[in-house]
Amino acid sequence: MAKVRGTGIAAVNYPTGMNLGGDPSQALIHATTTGSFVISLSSTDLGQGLKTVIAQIGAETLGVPFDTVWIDTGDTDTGPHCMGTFASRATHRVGNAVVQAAQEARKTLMEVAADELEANPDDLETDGEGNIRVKGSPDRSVAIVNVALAAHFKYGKTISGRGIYSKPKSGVDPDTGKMDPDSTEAHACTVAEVEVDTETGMVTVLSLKSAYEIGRQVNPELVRSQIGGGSFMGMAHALYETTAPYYPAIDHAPTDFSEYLVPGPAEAPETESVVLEYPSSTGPYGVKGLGEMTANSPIPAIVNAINHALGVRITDLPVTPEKVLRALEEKATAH
Amino acid sequence: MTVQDLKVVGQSVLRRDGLGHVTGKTLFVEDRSFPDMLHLKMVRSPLPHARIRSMDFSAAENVPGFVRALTYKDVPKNIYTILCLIGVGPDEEPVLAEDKVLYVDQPIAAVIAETEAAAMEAVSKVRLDLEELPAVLDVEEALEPGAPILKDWGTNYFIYDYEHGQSNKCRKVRLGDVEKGFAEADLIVEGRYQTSPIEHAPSETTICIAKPEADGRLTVYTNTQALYFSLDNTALILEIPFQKLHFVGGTVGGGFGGKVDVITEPIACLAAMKTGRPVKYKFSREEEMRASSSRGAWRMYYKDGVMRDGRIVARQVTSYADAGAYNRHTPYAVTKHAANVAGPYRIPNVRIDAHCVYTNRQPGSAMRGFGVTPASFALEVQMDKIAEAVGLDPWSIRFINAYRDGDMKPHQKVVEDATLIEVMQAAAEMVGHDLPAEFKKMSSRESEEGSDG
Amino acid sequence: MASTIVSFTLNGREVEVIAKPLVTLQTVLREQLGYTATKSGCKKGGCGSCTVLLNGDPVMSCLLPVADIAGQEVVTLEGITPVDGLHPIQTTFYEKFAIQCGFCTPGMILVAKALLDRNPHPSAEEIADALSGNYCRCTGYTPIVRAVQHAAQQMATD
Amino acid sequence: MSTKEYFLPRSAGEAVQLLAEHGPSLLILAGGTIAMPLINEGVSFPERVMGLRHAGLSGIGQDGGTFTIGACTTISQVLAWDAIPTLQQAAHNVAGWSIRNMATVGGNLFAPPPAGDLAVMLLALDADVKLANSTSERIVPLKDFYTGFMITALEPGELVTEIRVRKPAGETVYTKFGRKKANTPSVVTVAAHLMLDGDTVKDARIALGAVGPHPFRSTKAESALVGSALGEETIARAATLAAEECEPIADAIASEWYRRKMVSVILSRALAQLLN
Repeated sequence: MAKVRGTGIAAVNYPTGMNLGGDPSQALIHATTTGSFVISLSSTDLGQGLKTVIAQIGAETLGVPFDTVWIDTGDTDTGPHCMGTFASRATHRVGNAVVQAAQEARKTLMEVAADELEANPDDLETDGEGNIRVKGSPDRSVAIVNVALAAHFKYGKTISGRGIYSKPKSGVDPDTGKMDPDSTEAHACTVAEVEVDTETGMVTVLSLKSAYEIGRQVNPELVRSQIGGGSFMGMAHALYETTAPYYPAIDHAPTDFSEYLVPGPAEAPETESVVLEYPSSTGPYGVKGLGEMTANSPIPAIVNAINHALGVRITDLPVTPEKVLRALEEKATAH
Repeated sequence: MTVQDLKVVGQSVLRRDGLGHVTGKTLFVEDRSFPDMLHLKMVRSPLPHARIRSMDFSAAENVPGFVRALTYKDVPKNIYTILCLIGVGPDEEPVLAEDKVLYVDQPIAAVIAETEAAAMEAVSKVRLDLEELPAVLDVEEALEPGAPILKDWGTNYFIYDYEHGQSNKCRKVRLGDVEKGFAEADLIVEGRYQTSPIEHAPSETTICIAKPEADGRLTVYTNTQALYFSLDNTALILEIPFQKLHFVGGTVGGGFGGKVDVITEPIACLAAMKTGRPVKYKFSREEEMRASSSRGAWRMYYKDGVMRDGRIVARQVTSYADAGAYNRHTPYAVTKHAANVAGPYRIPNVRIDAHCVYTNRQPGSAMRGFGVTPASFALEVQMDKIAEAVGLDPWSIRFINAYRDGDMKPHQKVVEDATLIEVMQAAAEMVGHDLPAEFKKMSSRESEEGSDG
Repeated sequence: MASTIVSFTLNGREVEVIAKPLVTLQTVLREQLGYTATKSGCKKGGCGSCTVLLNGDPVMSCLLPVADIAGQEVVTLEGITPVDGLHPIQTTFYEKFAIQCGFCTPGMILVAKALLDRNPHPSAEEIADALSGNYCRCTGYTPIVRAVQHAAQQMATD
Repeated sequence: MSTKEYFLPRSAGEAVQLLAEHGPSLLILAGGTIAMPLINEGVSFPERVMGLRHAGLSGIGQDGGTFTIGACTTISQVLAWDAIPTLQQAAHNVAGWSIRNMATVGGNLFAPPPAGDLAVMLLALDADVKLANSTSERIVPLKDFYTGFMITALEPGELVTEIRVRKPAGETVYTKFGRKKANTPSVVTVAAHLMLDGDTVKDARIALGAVGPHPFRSTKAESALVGSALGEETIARAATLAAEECEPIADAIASEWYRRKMVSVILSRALAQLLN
């Protein structure tokens, strides 16, 4: 039984958003008289955690506790337009719209609080715990719920805000391809270590170690969730997945999970990652897009590791055991 | 604002939807049910390329619970293309097949019945008379003279730049003079790379429920990734005012790009309008795997001019995206691919020709990494090949060529927010790879040659 | 169409349903009784999103004619959720971010419960083996395996 | 559900009576893991179905020196029964946990390749199958039970009621080789039973799965082993002959070419475990 090991690296960039057709998203915020804020959207949470990170961004900008911000999304009658959740755009675009809306709402919030506290709005600050206070005089403070009540019943003001993120639509020059399609670039570098059984062609991914740079992490655990799921998907793409096992032929197209091969929990490699933060100039709090990129560096890193282990150069995905054996046979006949 | 000032951003607060998920109380589309709900199932093509001679519904109509069938004649604007919303044309995909089918499992006719089982049984009893036509499955064979032509406009490729009065057979990106670069290069390194079509395989399959309301509108519960995109396309296909539609969603059991197509909503809405009852249209797992769009396959040819010290001075990439039978999002993916396929490297001379090619397979579409995932795979395996050709290690070849802020990308956008060097430095440190001093001190903020350190 | 009346124990309570011939437990739970934590991901026994516990054993409710389980005990995710708060496995899935889209979560938690009921201190390998019939596209499984390990520790100390 | 009647017989006798009454159009469910997907997916629309969960066909007993495994014994029940460790191992390799709690030993005999791995071990154990109709019973060696792709020796009106297996007298080994570590479709499944006298192989049963229309015994590999000393050369010869003899399926998991290669590699590795 012959087992050989190899190491491979890959470094990638990934663009955030795609504005060749225009790529806007809107957000509306209003304060209720219960002390909470509602962010209205028509954006979609695919499981990546949009409903969570958008509430974080809204709470941060408003200066209020996270658990007083509600996300009302997924309804075209109540939520303003969003292009959708794709192109690693949602946190960046929707987040920007929310920051803008929250700034507008915060301005009224502070003005009403200033009237209540008989102070200048510029001298006020939020404490992040549901109160507004005069800077340097913590005893001069008012609860945000009371500000909301006063705005409605006493001053006749809405505490609300509107936000939109819209990068001007870019065209593509037909002759040179000159274009400005995206808003920033995130980056990743993965080092993969594999073990290959040279008799069966089976590849085991021993470890995936990666460094990611994504601007700013809004929620580090959700970032880790994307990295873990995405790098696993990258491994699955590299070694297992295909709807056309004999591509370009269409024979034996899988119909279910007994035929469409995806690795399971027993295949999960040791995964380690570090996240660097170099805030972007365009994202809310410096955010860059993350979701899609996480699958991209593991794929070539794994393929490079296999090629390193075997001294071959496989260039077709997925790298099935059969392709490994055929590459080894080709190498043997070439020598 | 510095990190220290942030109170909520940067905190790992628990998921907003977490309690719903762990108790099973999160409401997914199929967890809603309505009295009187009908079920829609699709009659699909068994062949990759065929002319439809006739369809016979007589046996299907006798299945208890059968309500009615829908064919292309029932669809107001049957031929569409999803990216018409952002100016991509022409319309080319039928909601329901008209005179021919271009891929296995292409929808031909919808059957509406009282139960899912009755709908499935009725589907099994629809008799199709098909004349099989030669199929083309390989992207390069599809571009050869004599290949069966799939599109009415006479080519097997998407025509770019018609809006500029041009008809280009590929998306072109040009920087510098690639031939001059090849001539100056010490050696040429070439490579061919192929990826495979891949299924998004979300846990929850594509689904919608269209429900007629008292005020004449339709409420559509859907797991689309893009509510307005789906709403707008549905209204255009049905030729009804946009405001007649109310889309509700936002909670999706996994998307990965597979739920950006507008595939179930138009026909479910049509069925609801024709019957006046709520209609559910849910993909079976087999439909999700074989009929819904996939991550398209890509073939990429690299030709690089390289100096002995490892610098890449010219890069030419010819790419073929296997769009399958219809556009879906592939023409756009090709453009994104063309902008990124040269990679995060400073290369003065670049020529990219990226083709969107039609074949007789299920359409490719958007998937996590949209056009860039195949590019990253090909170019990073090619980088190792170059490293070997010039006798450098895989780290060195990447540091030597890494782009930095201020560099010009092939699509003539100035690089900003670059951190390729930094992630490589961090990864090297993680695995205990001791980089040479010159790479350790490199920075993406220093774009001038030799100015770092 | 000879429908029959089938009674069984659901989450500790007797229920009685009118069952069409061959109708599955999944369909009865979701469409007749409104217990929608039991999901429908493939109807072929391939994804595990429809997992329920039958007499304590995990089974695929999509493949199980409800008539077969007359008089037996069925537990769904609703049945292990306390009135006030969460089951320790639910808590660790929530707090350890072992969830993304949430569609596979009910099945995963029920299999984890069946495992910990039999083996209170499983190794990571044993957890992976137990979960291998349950499909997740989002997480890469590692957070789920870790959450089950944490739950085991939690339940041992409680 | 287009099914008009669903029968749940309370005994094997009742089951074969129903079978006699309704004929071959009566669809039989044991664990339901093969037929229910086809019904759910709209591939099969059976009017009459018989479920065997309550037909008293489940459980493991002993009849003299023979173990009797009821046809509706679940794979999990086999896994919990420790008389034949390699059979336990084979049971553990079937699908995932929930499916093992439903799928049955009898049903597994009807699973088309690449499924049906348990039977590969049963073949190596020289198991017999008990068949019953409404008037009589007969016992057929498992190796004669399979007659073609999805075809068996079962006559109309007959039901598999029991699998009969003896405790192996010699050494046994089992390997299911798939592309995943757990819940994997088989690339090739190998089971062997060898009687050794010192180094010399006195008797050999080599069974293969996923590389033919049904699980089968490789008589060529067996001939190569019997009478020879079990060593690397003998193993290599047997493995080569098994690879020649098999007729692998091609599917989404593996090609015919790859499966044939793996017959040789996996059989060699399996038999090598019996060295010393």
